[in-house]
Amino acid sequence: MPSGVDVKGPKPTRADFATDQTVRWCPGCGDYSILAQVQKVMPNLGVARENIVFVSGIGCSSRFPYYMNTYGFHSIHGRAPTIATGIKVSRPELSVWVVTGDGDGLSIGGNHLIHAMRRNLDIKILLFNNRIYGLTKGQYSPTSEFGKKTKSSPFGTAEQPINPLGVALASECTFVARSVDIDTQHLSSIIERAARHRGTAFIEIYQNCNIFNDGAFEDFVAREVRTDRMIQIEHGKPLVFGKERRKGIRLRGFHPEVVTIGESGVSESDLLVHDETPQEPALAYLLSRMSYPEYPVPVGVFYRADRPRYEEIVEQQSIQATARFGAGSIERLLDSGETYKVT
Amino acid sequence: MPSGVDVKGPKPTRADFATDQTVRWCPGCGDYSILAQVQKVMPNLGVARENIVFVSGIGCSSRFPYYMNTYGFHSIHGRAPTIATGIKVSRPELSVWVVTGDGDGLSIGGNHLIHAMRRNLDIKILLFNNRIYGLTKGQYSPTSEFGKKTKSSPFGTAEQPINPLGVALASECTFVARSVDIDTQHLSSIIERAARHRGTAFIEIYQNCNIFNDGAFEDFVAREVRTDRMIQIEHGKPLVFGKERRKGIRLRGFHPEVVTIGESGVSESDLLVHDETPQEPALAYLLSRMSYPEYPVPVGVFYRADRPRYEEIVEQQSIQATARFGAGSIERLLDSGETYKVT
Amino acid sequence: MSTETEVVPPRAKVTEIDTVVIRFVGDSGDGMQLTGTQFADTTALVGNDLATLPDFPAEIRAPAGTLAGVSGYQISFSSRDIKTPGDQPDVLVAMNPAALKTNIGDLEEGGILIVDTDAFTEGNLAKAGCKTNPLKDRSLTGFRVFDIPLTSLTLQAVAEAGLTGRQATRCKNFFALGLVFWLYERPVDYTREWIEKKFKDHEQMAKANTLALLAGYNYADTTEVFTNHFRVRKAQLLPGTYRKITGNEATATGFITAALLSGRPLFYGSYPITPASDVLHELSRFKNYPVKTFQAEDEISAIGAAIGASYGGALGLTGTSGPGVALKSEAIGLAVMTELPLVIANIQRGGPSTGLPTKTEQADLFQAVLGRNGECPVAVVAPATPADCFAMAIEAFRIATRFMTPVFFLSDGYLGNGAEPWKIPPKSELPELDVRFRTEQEGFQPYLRDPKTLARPWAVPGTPGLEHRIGGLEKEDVTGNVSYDPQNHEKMVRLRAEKIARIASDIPRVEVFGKDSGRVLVVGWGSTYGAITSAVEELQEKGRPVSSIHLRYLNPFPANLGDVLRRFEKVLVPELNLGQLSMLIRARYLVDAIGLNKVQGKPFRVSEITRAIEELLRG
Amino acid sequence: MSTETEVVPPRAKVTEIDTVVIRFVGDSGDGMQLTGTQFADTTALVGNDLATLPDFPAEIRAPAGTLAGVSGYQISFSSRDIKTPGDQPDVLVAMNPAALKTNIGDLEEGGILIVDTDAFTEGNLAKAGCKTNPLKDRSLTGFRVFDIPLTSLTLQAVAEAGLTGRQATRCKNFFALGLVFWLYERPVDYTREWIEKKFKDHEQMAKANTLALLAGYNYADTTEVFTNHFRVRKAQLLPGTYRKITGNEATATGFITAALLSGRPLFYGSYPITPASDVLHELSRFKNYPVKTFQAEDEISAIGAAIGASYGGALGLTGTSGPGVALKSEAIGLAVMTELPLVIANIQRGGPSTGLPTKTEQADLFQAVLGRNGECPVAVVAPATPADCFAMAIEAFRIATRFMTPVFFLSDGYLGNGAEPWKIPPKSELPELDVRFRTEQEGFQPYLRDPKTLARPWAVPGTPGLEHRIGGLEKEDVTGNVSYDPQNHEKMVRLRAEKIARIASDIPRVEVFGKDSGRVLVVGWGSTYGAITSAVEELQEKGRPVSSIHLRYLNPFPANLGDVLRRFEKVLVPELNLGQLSMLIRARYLVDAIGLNKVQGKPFRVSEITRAIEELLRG
Ligand SMILES: Cc1ncc(C[n+]2csc(CCOP(=O)(O)OP(=O)(O)O)c2C)c(N)n1
Ligand SMILES: Cc1ncc(C[n+]2csc(CCOP(=O)(O)OP(=O)(O)O)c2C)c(N)n1
Ligand code: SF4
Ligand code: SF4
Ligand SMILES: [Mg+2]
Ligand SMILES: [Mg+2]
Repeated sequence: MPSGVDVKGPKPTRADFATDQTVRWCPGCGDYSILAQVQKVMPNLGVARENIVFVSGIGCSSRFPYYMNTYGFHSIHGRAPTIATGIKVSRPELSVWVVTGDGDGLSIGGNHLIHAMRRNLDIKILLFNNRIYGLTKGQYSPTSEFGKKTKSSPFGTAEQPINPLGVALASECTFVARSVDIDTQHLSSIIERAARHRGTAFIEIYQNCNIFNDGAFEDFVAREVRTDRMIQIEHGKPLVFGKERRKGIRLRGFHPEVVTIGESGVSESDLLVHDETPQEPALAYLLSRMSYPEYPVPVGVFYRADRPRYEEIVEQQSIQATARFGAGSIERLLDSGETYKVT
Repeated sequence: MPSGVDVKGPKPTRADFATDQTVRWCPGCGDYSILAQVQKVMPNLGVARENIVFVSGIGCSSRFPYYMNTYGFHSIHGRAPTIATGIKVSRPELSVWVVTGDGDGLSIGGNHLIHAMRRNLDIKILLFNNRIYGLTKGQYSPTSEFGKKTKSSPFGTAEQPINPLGVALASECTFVARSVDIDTQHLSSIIERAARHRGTAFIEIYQNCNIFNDGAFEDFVAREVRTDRMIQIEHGKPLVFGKERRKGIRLRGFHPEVVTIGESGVSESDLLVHDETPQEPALAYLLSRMSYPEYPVPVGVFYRADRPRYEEIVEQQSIQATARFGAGSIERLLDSGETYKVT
Repeated sequence: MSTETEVVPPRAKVTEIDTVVIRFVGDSGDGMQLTGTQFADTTALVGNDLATLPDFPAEIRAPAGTLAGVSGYQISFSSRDIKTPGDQPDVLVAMNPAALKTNIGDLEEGGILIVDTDAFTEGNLAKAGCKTNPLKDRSLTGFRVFDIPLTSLTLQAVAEAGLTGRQATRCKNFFALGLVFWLYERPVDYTREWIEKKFKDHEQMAKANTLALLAGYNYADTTEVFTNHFRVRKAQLLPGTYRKITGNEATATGFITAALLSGRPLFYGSYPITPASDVLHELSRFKNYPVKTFQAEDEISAIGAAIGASYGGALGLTGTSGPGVALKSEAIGLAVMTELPLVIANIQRGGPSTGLPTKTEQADLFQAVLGRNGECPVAVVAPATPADCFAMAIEAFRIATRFMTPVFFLSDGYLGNGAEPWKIPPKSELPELDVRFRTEQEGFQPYLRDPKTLARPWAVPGTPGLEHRIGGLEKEDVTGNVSYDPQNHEKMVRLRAEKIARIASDIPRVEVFGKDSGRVLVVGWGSTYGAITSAVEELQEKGRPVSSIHLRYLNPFPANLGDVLRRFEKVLVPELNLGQLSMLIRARYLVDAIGLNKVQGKPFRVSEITRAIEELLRG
Repeated sequence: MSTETEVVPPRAKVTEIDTVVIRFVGDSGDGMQLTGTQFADTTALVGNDLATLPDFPAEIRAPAGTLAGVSGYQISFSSRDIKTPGDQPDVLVAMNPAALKTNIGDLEEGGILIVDTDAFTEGNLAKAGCKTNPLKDRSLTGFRVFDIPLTSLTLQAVAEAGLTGRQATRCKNFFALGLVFWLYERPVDYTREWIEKKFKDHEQMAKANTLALLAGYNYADTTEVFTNHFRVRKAQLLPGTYRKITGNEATATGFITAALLSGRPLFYGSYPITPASDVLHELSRFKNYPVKTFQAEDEISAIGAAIGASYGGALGLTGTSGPGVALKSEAIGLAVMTELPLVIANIQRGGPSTGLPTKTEQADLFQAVLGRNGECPVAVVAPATPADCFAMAIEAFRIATRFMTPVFFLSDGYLGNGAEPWKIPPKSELPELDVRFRTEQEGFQPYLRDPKTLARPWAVPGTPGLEHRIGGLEKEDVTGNVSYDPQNHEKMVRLRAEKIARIASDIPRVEVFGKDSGRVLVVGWGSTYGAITSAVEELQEKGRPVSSIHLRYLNPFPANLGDVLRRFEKVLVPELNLGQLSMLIRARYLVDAIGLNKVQGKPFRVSEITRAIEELLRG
């Protein structure tokens, strides 16, 4: 059961999760669609609104909490995971969500993201990756393509972009997924799975910034080409894609290759079968490196594991210590140590 | 040729690289051995002392620059990669080294490390991993084992340690290696290879802190057991280890397994062959996840790639822009934009 | 490039005026910043003095038609010397109801109001929260209202370019610009050329925008909507070559000039943040100059890299706004301890915390002077006008390299985005930046000081024989080795303080604007210069016993500041904060400085200052 | 646990004295901190008043025998009420030449010097940079030197325990301790028990250390090295239960007490840093209390988590030292804007930058009061003595929760590590911490303020119907919605300032120590309390017209501070910085406060303050 579940009361509706604040993203921004999916998923979770907290940093994406009729904290640039940590550790029963951007989460806030994930706090992290700094009007971000020309890189960037999923895996994250703003069904299902995961869930969401980086993902997310250029990975199923579902991914040593079922003797049984929960996330790592145009772009849950959660261990330690030493009191506290009386 | 190479003058000796400062590490600290190896390698590189800069953060390990008779900058906690970046970008001809600890480099400084690596600046990063905070007297670090009891975790930690090599790989680092303080020969050879690599080189060095975390690596680095519990990986060679070199690593799907050559029909040709320079670092990733006691602990160069360096691209852009627009001058600068005359 | 333009003599009745203040307001998508900038550029070229005040919304593009989405650009231009963008507009061009609603309160009684009637739809009125249509409810009776269907006129005008309806609609700002060009006798040539260059790969767009511009101009010229138009003569500017420049442009230009003057390359480490990002954008274009820009992963990395670059012998520069400075404060301490030249540019914005990111404020002075752990003195300079950013940027590096110290450069959103004509100085008038590295091995000690400035030598890697180590631990006097000695610590703390104090003898004394003594002295710093000086000038003309000084050096203060302060009965310190300079002055000179404080994310109006002075004179 | 001990009546000649100052010095490996602590613990138990001053080297364990490796522990104990660890030791116990060399300068003329002659080898003399052997070169003639072969005596004594030579040698600090116990008539029982507990899993070690301790004691008792020994009678302490406590322990205890008093759990977010780490170590032990500690990845995360915890309804606390505060300053701004209760404990150390990490200083006052971007007021309190850390820690949370504001708690290395007897307050004397969450939905507004304190409601997640959003952008008055309105911004900036100002009416007025008016008023804050009060007391006893006040509240100042200041002719402000409180006082009250400033990483000596006062009285 996800944190914060409260089964009393009538089931809320999607509208219950909308606030009275005017949404202030640019018309056409991918953020709208993500907001809609989150609002749609919320009622399914059985968590009362008052037990949900959305925490964000700074960026267009980070305005998200204003539009959710839950508790919300629009904090400072890059620091949302730290605030979420404090909330979750001190109030483990709450359902805590972090909304961040590629700049907020991977540039200034990269370190907090990493450490929050390795602690496996039961928080849900939605990273809106538009491969640009939206709010500050169009500088490159750590996920911008190499050589990209932006306001701050008129001659092209000189940096290798970072792969958010790779970072999540290196951070021992226990739920690592990717989806796309406009694939609403896929997105909502992944969000819901993340919500139900117990531990840190990380979702990279490709999000179009139609003002400063329009069409960043168009090459493969456009409706016409999507089925041929993206692949939905599913636990226990072979990696099949394509309009007629005749294409697939086969492994050659460590090297994935695109094959066509029925050609050169390839059958479905030759294909790589996705496993979300292997002992080590090597497969997830490999999938995370696949990119267009060499490969179809994978979306779905790359990796998932069950590991004790930070806040839970901390709680257990308190319970055990209390059982062992008895509950503390002011008198005990003040009189601890070597005391002596003066009369 | 490594940066800063200057072939004039007589070849310096190891002693030329020692300063007059008393080394102030605890007697028996692993840092001594690393210092000795670095001082030993330096003369081989053909780089004049004045063209070398050691930059560090804060920690026991970060005192390193004081003991190198080169230029040195003992900066602030976690920020060495940023200072090194400024030096390297503005002075690409210098040989720039970063010395950091597991706290300095992976806790407070984790983000800078990541971004420096993905930029592939031609800097060499030595991370002294003693799995503890030495200088502040014994708190746990991001590499401390789960459940470890320290001054700040009297009931045991609640966090999954982070794998430095995993972080380096996720950061698209172009040279990822590991060695051990007391294996002086291996260490010096890896340091030298790092020095000769063109691009960011990252070496995790297991280092014993005999005061606050004595014997952290003893289980597998102790001289008696080392050959059985560690494995030196070498490019193009099968993964063999053990006193009689009869053990090896074989792959089962994505799962490495320890096998004995000659038993159950296993021959050397069944073993995994190390490749430092594959297209994608999936093998390196897999090796980086192997740990004692399930596996022998790998040391050596895990991954290596050749990619343009940040400072080099920046230089190129300047050269190209100058070729295209002509060199700037004060007059041109001030008169750029729309000017008009008032008489 | 220099352009010579000629005003087409128009036919309608002409009224001469000295000074006009126009404000363009519309949706963020309406191109108001562009319209304002074009108007300003042309106005500069025709030879007026001018000052501008862009006003950005906090959102990139808040939903069309909402109050939050209103973007504005105010320009004041004149045949006389002017120092502010004007207290209140004489002319308001409002592209929709939201823009009208949020700005009408500022328009002068009897001012000209130009509105796009097409935008006053029920939907837009609702989005702006208007219960009734202001064009019809008689609420605008105090103004000269020109209600023009700008959108439909534009659509007609650009029809032949064959754009989509949406694209065509977006040309309406050029139509409005054409109108206003006619109204103030400005030529359209410069903007035409600009359009052609800008849209050289979008022929249709170029054509449509040009059509709209001309249509606007001709509409005004041929219809009888406007019965007269206005002439603002050329200003009596000092002879020379001029350029309209914003503060952020001047800042970037100044820093590059410092590099060229000193022969040391500029290294700019920065992380984007409003309103400082434009400095990064600007500097990153100058690749054919000795300039390298580094967009860091955060502000700490940005300053760390700048310190590294300084250490390597470059002019290390880092730029940001207040929250970024907060993050840099630990590293500034490192630069203080290692005594490296470093400039920290803070383009201040409204605080605290994220505050009002797109608005101006002067509330980071304490942070600059006192905001670090330990005794951690740095020099602080602040430009007074957009063009002054150029001079003070150079000055910042002059001090940094001469004294081997970090220097704060305190600009703000108003200076950074505001523009004015800048008289380009001939190279011969630029200061000298005599920067030398130590190379002699003989007698080298990393912390051996210049007896006059107390600067330590700049000994950069690559210099044989000068290998040495520096860092953030306390340094031993002269040798620079780590030292925990108590007496040495006290000595070094005092030496670092003394070094900064000595800068006072290397900077100009403050000059009093007006009489040398009297009833009231107004003391300003930074971007309030224009408003303060205009106010004081106005009152001086009326014979009031008021003078002013403007501090461009905040730490140390100019050597004669105390003397000057004591020659006046009362001291008034107008600041866009709750009294930060006031406090520093009170503490230092025990003078009862009185604050005039405004914290609204907006610059002072001249009238606010005159009123306060009058009150003090009365009281 | 409470221990009753009895002094064994010794036979040698006894001299009665009031106050003794002993300093133990040796290598970092020699266990000097332990020796000192044991001596202090026993001294507390026998009923003396005491004050201690540990002095750590910067290195963990610098090479044995070097000057850099010297570690010291000074303790002053008395039959009277004492407030400082003493200006100069009467007794110096030096375990090696390096320790002797770095400390002999402080020993009183005619003081007792105990040295381990075995450590004065040529090697050690060389490491200490001694050209000649001080034991032989007559440089120690002014002192009563007891040169004892401590090492060899220890080795003999512990032989039967069967340790290795190296292990055995390490027992010599207990031998020395035994000696000094005898010299000052202290019982060995407490330390014996301690050894047994500490080494309960190392029987050999327990035995050896006990043997060494007793051997030292007996050596003094039976040989005739010491012809007499000294008696320091019990101090006339107020009746009650006491505990020897260090400042950092008292700090931790105070914060936990605040949690228990308020019924809200304590959340401590911190990143290790000297000298604050002990607060983390201490708090992390109290798992059976409502206390959670979080060792964060850096200081920013530490404060972020503390803010999150506050938001969630816990007592959010973050602790660090100056460089860490620098990193936290952006987030402190967020807490100011979101008006959450938060305590930031700064255990100050020598700066700037990394500075002198193991030394004490008071140079972060500016940083606490003024060191942020924007107008960003917070409350600031500072404990005056190690035990006072307890009271002020509670006070910090009382203010934070009552006014919904961040509060700085400014301790320092000297307070944190120093110890004194603490009279444990009965529960009934503890303040009330009446902390309430908002739960009523009716009329709830996130920024609707308490009319008296101006605090906004604390409405925590989990409360149905109070869902709301907060953040770092400027808030609309009452609703807390984002607002860019100029007037609202000014209003909020002033409201936040006013809220902090109002704390003045909720804290005690300053009390003057001595006459209410006069020639000189000495104004102190923080850890200088002991030295200042001792100095003023001394001079008052001599009839000098001097009084003092000690500020435990630095922002806002107590309401009557201005009045008090103005009743004295001169104001002297001793501080371990270059004059930070001075400046704040000068600016606020326009009083010509004169600084007495020491920046040596060490506390004031009483004599330094008396001298300065005498001078002022003369001048
Ligand atoms: C300390 C600090 N530095 C910089 C900024 C300016 N800033 C705000 S959002 C942002 C980046 C936004 O990019 P991203 O996280 O990708 O979010 P997006 O707007 O694209 O959704 C920056 C640099 C800030 N608010 N605070
Ligand atoms: C901003 C800041 N925070 C904290 C510290 C305290 N500090 C110094 S070194 C260190 C950690 C050292 O650990 P590591 O990097 O592993 O180095 P080691 O001493 O183990 O070699 C810490 C927390 C500091 N100096 N500065
Ligand atoms: S700038 Fe981009 S990311 Fe931001 S709201 Fe607009 S479209 Fe969305
Ligand atoms: S504390 Fe540990 S890491 Fe530091 S110098 Fe001593 S042994 Fe080495
Ligand atoms: Mg983005
Ligand atoms: Mg370490």
